[in-house]
Amino acid sequence: MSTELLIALIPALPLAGFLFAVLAGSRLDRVPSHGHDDHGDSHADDHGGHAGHGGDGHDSGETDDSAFRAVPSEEEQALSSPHAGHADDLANSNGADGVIPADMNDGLGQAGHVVEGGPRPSYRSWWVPTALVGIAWAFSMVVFANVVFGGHVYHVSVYEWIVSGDFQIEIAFLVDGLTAALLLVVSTVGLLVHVYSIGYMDGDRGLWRFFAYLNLFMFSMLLLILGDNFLMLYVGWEAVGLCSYALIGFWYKKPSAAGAAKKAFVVNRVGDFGFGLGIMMIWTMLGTLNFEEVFAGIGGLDPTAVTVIALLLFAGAVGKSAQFPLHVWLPDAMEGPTPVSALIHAATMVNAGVYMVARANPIFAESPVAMWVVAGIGVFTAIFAAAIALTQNDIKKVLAYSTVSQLAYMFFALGIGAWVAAIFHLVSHGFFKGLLFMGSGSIIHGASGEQDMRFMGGLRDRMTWTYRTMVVGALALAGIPLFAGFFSKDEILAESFNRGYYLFYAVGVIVAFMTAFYTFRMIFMTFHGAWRGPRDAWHHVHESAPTMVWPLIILAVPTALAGLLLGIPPEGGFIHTWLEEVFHTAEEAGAGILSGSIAAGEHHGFELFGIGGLLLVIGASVGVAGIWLAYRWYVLDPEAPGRFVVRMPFGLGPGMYAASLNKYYVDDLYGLVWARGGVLVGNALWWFDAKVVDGAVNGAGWVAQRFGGLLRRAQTGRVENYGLGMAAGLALVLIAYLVMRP
Amino acid sequence: MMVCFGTLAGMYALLGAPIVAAAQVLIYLGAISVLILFAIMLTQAGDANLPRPFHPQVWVAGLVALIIVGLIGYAVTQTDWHAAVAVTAISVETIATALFTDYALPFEILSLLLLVAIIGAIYLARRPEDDEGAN
Amino acid sequence: MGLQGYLLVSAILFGIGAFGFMARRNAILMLISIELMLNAVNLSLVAFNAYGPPGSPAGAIFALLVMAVAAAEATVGLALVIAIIRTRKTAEVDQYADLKE
Amino acid sequence: MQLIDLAPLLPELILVFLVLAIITVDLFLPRNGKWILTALTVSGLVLVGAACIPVWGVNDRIFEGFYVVDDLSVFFKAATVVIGILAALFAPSYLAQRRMPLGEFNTILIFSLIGMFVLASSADLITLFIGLELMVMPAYLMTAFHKTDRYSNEGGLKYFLLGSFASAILLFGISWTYGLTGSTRIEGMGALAHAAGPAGILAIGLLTVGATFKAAAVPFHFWTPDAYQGAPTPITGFLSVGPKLGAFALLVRLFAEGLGPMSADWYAVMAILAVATMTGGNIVALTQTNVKRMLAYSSIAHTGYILAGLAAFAHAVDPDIRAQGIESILFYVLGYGVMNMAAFAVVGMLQRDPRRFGGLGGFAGLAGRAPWLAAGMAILLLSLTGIPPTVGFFAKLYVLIATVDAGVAWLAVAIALNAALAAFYYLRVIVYMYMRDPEDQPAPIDRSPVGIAALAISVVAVLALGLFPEPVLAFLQASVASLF
Amino acid sequence: MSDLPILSLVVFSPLIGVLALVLVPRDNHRAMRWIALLAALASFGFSLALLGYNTGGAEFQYREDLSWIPAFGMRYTLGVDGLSVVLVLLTTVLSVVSIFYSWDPIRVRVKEYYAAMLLLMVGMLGVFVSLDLFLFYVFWEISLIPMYLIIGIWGGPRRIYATVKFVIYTLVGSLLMLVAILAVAIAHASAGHPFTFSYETLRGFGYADGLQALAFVAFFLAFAIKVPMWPFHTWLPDAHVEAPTAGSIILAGVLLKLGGYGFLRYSLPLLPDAAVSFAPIVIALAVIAVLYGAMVSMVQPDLKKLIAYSSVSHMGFVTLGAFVFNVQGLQGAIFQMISHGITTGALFLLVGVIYERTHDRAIAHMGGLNARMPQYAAIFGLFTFASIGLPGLSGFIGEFLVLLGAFQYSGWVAAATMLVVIMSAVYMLWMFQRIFFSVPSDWMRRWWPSLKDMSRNEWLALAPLIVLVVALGVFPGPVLDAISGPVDRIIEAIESSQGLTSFSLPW
Repeated sequence: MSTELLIALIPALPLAGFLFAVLAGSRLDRVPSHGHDDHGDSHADDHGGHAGHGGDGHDSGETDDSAFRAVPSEEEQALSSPHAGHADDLANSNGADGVIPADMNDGLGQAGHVVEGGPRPSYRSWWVPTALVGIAWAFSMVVFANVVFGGHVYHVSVYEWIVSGDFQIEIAFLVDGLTAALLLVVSTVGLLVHVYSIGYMDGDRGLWRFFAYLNLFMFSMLLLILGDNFLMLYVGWEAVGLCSYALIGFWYKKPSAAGAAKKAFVVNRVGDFGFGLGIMMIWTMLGTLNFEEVFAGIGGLDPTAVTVIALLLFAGAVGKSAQFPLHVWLPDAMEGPTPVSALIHAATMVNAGVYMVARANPIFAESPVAMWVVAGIGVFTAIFAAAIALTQNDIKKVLAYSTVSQLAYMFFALGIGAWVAAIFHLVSHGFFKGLLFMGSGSIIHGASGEQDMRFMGGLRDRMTWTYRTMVVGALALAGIPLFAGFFSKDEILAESFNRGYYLFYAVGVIVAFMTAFYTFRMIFMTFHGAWRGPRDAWHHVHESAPTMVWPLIILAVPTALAGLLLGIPPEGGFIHTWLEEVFHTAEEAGAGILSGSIAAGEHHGFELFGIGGLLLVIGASVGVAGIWLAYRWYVLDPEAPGRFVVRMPFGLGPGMYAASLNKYYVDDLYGLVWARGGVLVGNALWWFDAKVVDGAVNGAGWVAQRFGGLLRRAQTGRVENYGLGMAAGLALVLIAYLVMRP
Repeated sequence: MMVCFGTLAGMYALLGAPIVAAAQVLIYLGAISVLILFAIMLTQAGDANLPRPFHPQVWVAGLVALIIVGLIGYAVTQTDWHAAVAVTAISVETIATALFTDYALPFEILSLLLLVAIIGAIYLARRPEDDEGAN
Repeated sequence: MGLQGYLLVSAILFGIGAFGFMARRNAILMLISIELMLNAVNLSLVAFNAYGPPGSPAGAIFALLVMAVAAAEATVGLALVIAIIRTRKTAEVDQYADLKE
Repeated sequence: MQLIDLAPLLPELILVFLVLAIITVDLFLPRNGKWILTALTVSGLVLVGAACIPVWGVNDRIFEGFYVVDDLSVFFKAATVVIGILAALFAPSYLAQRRMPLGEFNTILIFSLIGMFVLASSADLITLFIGLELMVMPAYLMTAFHKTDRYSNEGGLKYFLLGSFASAILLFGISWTYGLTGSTRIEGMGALAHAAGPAGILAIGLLTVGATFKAAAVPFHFWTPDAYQGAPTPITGFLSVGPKLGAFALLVRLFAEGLGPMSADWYAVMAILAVATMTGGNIVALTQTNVKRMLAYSSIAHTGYILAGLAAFAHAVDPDIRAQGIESILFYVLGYGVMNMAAFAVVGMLQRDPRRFGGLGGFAGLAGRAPWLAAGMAILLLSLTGIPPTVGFFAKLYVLIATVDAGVAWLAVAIALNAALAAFYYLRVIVYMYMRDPEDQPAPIDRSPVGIAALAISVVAVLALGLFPEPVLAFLQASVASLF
Repeated sequence: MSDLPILSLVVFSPLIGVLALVLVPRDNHRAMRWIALLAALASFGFSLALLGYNTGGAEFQYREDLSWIPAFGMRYTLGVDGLSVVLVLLTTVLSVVSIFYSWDPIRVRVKEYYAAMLLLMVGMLGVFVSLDLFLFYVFWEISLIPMYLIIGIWGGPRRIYATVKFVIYTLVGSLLMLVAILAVAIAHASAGHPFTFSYETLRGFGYADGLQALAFVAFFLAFAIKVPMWPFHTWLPDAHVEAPTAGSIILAGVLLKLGGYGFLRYSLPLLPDAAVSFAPIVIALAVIAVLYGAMVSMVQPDLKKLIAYSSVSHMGFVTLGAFVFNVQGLQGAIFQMISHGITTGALFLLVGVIYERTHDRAIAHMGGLNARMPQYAAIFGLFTFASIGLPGLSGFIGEFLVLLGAFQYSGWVAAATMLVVIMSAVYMLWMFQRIFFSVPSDWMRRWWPSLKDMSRNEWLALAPLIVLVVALGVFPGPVLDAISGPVDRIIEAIESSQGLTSFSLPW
């Protein structure tokens, strides 16, 4: 089989899996059915089976129809006790009293819990989709090898998609080093998440649905990274958004999940607004959307136009990669099942923004302004999100803000022209963040659905493998030497230093410290200490199924080793050789613009005992310091954080803590301005429509009627009046004739 | 009314149309006036209290009528009629000849008009209960 | 008193007829007003004929025919009045206002 | 005077004999044999129609120029015959149920038709006037035909009084015309243009008022709703059409033929009258809840559309376009005649109780009670609205073409807007028929076979003429050509 | 086969169905349904022959030409180009779907109902294939009355208000258009040509500027009301809310397209100078329509009303695309018409599905339906996303092309219009969330036991739309090919025009 065919098959296989799951999935899953007639009895079972589980379910169970709820009330969510949520959560069940047959337990908000006492369900729908993704992974590896080791660049043309005058778009694939790097992450993490989900989603009636979405996501994501032109990128971009929507809202009975899904999609659309315009502008100015042709022609454009294009494209990236100010959707997206968080919201989809900017590097490189914006947004978001992550109690939210922060790191790298470093970090982050999310899923699963770290603790003893792999991931994230994250992050920091962005460098270092701190805060709060949750829940705590643990172990390997394999020596590692071609022109073009120091001809190659080495040491030590602080505060002296907050100068502590806990109120602001404002404007326009626009229409009729009524009054029924009227008419006509006489 | 019709007859005679004058006397003074008097008597038999003769709109009516007369009068006076100075008398003979030769058709049609007027008047004026017998 | 004089008389007659039509309440008097207007026409016709080109009796004959038409009108009108009086018991037109808006 | 001279008069002569025959036969018929009168009338009228055929193309002036038998007159006559036949078919059942004599009705009807014939063929103002009187006098009588009914009486008297008033005005205009031109010939009227002074223009004014009164133009329309509502319903159908046809024959003869050369003088007034008429009729019709009265107002509106055709004639210079104006009038009158008579007939079929004058409620749920009748009525209403493919649409189209072609597009726009306005009240009847439930005690429906058959013929004609007007158009254009 | 009058067969086979319906006894509903369906299917079958349309030629194909009313040069001229072909196919497909779907919901006055549906088909198809302006107008009006009856008889509680408004509103526009048609034909004739309403003859004629401006306004009004364009759209929500399901499908799916078709077939090629000069104002209105429709959609409490306002928004794209005068805009406009027909038709059908079960459409009453009707939810979701314009589904192609076209006209216009990308996601997803997600509302629970997922018939009715919405999204090629010829012709006409030269408009 030729490699071209393999490339074409890579996205096709998950698509086939999707179709298979949609068409046959529901028939393959045998779930004990509760007939409509006996719903009363079975309902009691159902209720009992669910009591005590449930996700965060902080949102009250009532359906919110009357008020716009684009943004679930975060404040409420944060402040309410998780245990209150437990009671509310099963509003599903409460609401079902006697009326709703309990014949479906999908969408209830938490997976992994089978109706007790009923016949054991059997699921077979995961088989084919997972196998197909497996094959696709194998193909990807072949392609990857061909590209990385064989140095090939593949163009695969499938068919002409849209031909409208000069606007001609082909469905075509491009595989170069950059794509290959993403292919590696996407297909590997994708496959592992599939396997992981078999265990994680076991017992959920919507299993086939879940796998259908996952496969569709794989298809879309592969399309996104394989596409040969901007429009295909956009197509994949939107399609992953759809899948993200479907998967975040997978447990649709939770209003919070449904709201989060919509929020994710809508916020992404805000970014797409810019992205789409950017694409149109590219085509309007260059007449093509093909990557190579665009990059070849971009230099000939007016610099302002290039800047506008770049900024518009970047708007899309900001949305997709959850950068400030469009970061608000990602933490909420944690309402989805954890494998989804691992796959989409950590390892793959959110990287699309980084990928896109990297892919469009010749455009960005032409525009210093755009580069500054990218870097600025990146640096700001990095510290902003990290600061929020410090105080979050929900384990998944910690990871979500961490993801935002790490993605921001990548943008920061892109913005300063450190393309390779950004992609390097993308790859390593894909692995370790996937691992961390899957691990957190394992924790949640083991802890009967608990997500609040304040009610965890001591899991180390009962979930050994989860603990071990999580620590590996955490070390990587914290940037401890030898783990993947260390190399990629330090490369970014080193590049920023080398290129003279000292302020950025300083911020990066602080963020690295914060990252290490909150990562290990998470580890210590969950695995160490004593169990702080409900006593009976402790009895349920157990190590997860092998299908869940094995992907963790497998992922731990690249997490531990990828940095060594790809990143040594720093700035000259293996990954540089793949990506050199892709970024070659940008390096050239960008050199003069971006960095005075490089333009001055200074060499900043890596020297172990020079500046480079120093930077390495600094990077490593802030990581260690962060871990140490976390250890001190959360293991040795749990009262310390509280004291610290109180002792902050000027009494800022509690305020800052509250602001961080509440994500600096950005969500609330958006909820107020956009959601409420939108409804307000909508209602105002509707009023205008009904009263003014339609009022004019009905008013015309009314006037005619009124006028008719007036004339009608002349019809008195009296001959003498009629005679008078006629005579008057006669007089008028005669006058008219005399007046108009020629 | 009678006076008015009579005066008109005189004017027709002055204008050299004696036959018209004669017809005026015959038709208006004779037939129509009698008919109308008859009708008035017939209709007002039971009406003891004499109602107001005019409508409240009489002033407006007067104004409109004045305007019309004014307009017509204006036209009459402002127009050069190319009129002969003297009155051409028309003999009865001329009229008779014309009426039965050139004007035969209008004359015939007029007879139809009178016929339908009579038929209709009979139908309408007949008491409803008589219709049963007539049919 | 030339042609214009006759015509003025005719016009005034016409106006009186029109005024009567508009102002009288009795159906029969309205009918008479119409007859008056027709007479005005006749007067103008005969006057035109008299002062017009000699030899043509058209106006006079027309006047004669109009008289006949007037007679027919009177017949029909009176019949109508009689018919309506049967159902309404009055000849006053302002009482006939069942048909109106 | 030779007998041979009477050949072009064949249709008129047959009519006269027909009327005599009816009077005579009526005397000898038993009460249950009155249907023979209808049969006699209809067959006689068919004969008259047939007699029109040899007269086609004669184009002769007879009776010393008093009478013209041109193709235009033949067209009017043919249309008159059609209307007469429909009237004779629609009325009997209605009249019989209310104990009105069929003999007198048919007699008076035919007299009126004779009047219209004369009007159509007049070449002289004298004939014209007498023909007009012969047409409207029976119309007064017919309005009051239901003599025991107070509404019928009242309508008749009002019609008569106002009609006579207008006749006097018209006659005054005629007399001045005579005075100014020295002749009573219609073709000589153009000489009015040479009148030195305002008298000429005033004569035209008087003629305008007298003639437009007969056509029920605003503001001379006051008689229309009352007379139409008062008259027995099938007769209203005839009244709304027959005298209107006559009135337009009058207008065509007077204004197109007689005053055609000085059309610039009267164009503006005619156009204003047209717009006032269509708008006034429509907006008052909007407020009506009584179908009969609504149709009365709508007939005023239609008069406005037809007057627009006359205005188009007046405004145009090119003879072809002028002809188009007249053609549009003729087509409209014919098409309107068929559809409006049939519509009134349906109203008549619905109300047995004379006190309930075709209120909208009577139409409620008709589609369920009598689907075919409702469907027929719906088509008629659509035709009145001017929705294709009906004759009403094509008629309106013709007027629009004439106006646009004549360069008075603003008039066309006024027509278009008015037609949309009119849709509101026409469609309201359809709403009642199709979208409302019947009343508790709906009026019984008169299903006399003669009436139904006539209705069916009308509906088919409405559709057929709408889809394939070509044969009539050819006829029409030829007949108008005789005018120029 | 070439001698077969395909277009006449397509247009008039429903009419044969009407005649057959007349003969069926009043209570034999089954037979009526079959007759109606077969007649529609026959028309659809004949329309499939149009797939043989030669996309290479921009000229009209499958022509039929008969003399009709020679006195005014009116002819029975039929013919199709690619634009017509795609719309004819859309019409026949949607008609079959809606007639099929009416099987269960329509139980009263079945005969009249199907007769009206079939007549409606005749009118709509006739509009798309007429090449004679007069014939076009006749069909245009014919399509009005059946819809009037369908809404008025089988509609909701305020049906009469809605249907009267619909008809009067439409008539105002169309009658003015009739005047414009006459004006155009007469202007052509008075230049010494024979009197004709033939589209092909009138198309290339250079009309005087004043006439063009006035005629353009008249045409525009008729089409803008039909499309409907802001601010002439207020009949649409009312009509949709009250119409029966099948009526809504046709109304949204096809009737609105008559307006768009009118712009492309008549406004632009016939009156290019005026079109060029008026374009800015039309574009401004279109942008307002797009945004305004979306904003108002957002707050609608009634499902159908929401979709109706979203139609205003989506059809704004059509107008926008038509008046930016470039290939992408025009093709996008046409594609958007097709796509909107399928998507919105399907959405209305889906609303009908739930309405049949609960007799309610208030969004506030719903909730949690996904648990009870997962298939329904899935299909609803599919069309929701198609409506949002998700790539891979048909909605994307049209919107993107229009935006692309608009961008070439002005980046600001495109940017303003593009805002709807966000808004449509907000209102559609919010609606979707409120209907399907969360737990069932109290109100919904009342119906819960009787709620059944989609029936076989409902699936069958939707199946073609599902296939089309995906197929057109993935393989838009055939449609784009078919419309490229006509679009090029329009562009040619526009490009050779200088706009109105004798006077300038205030913008």
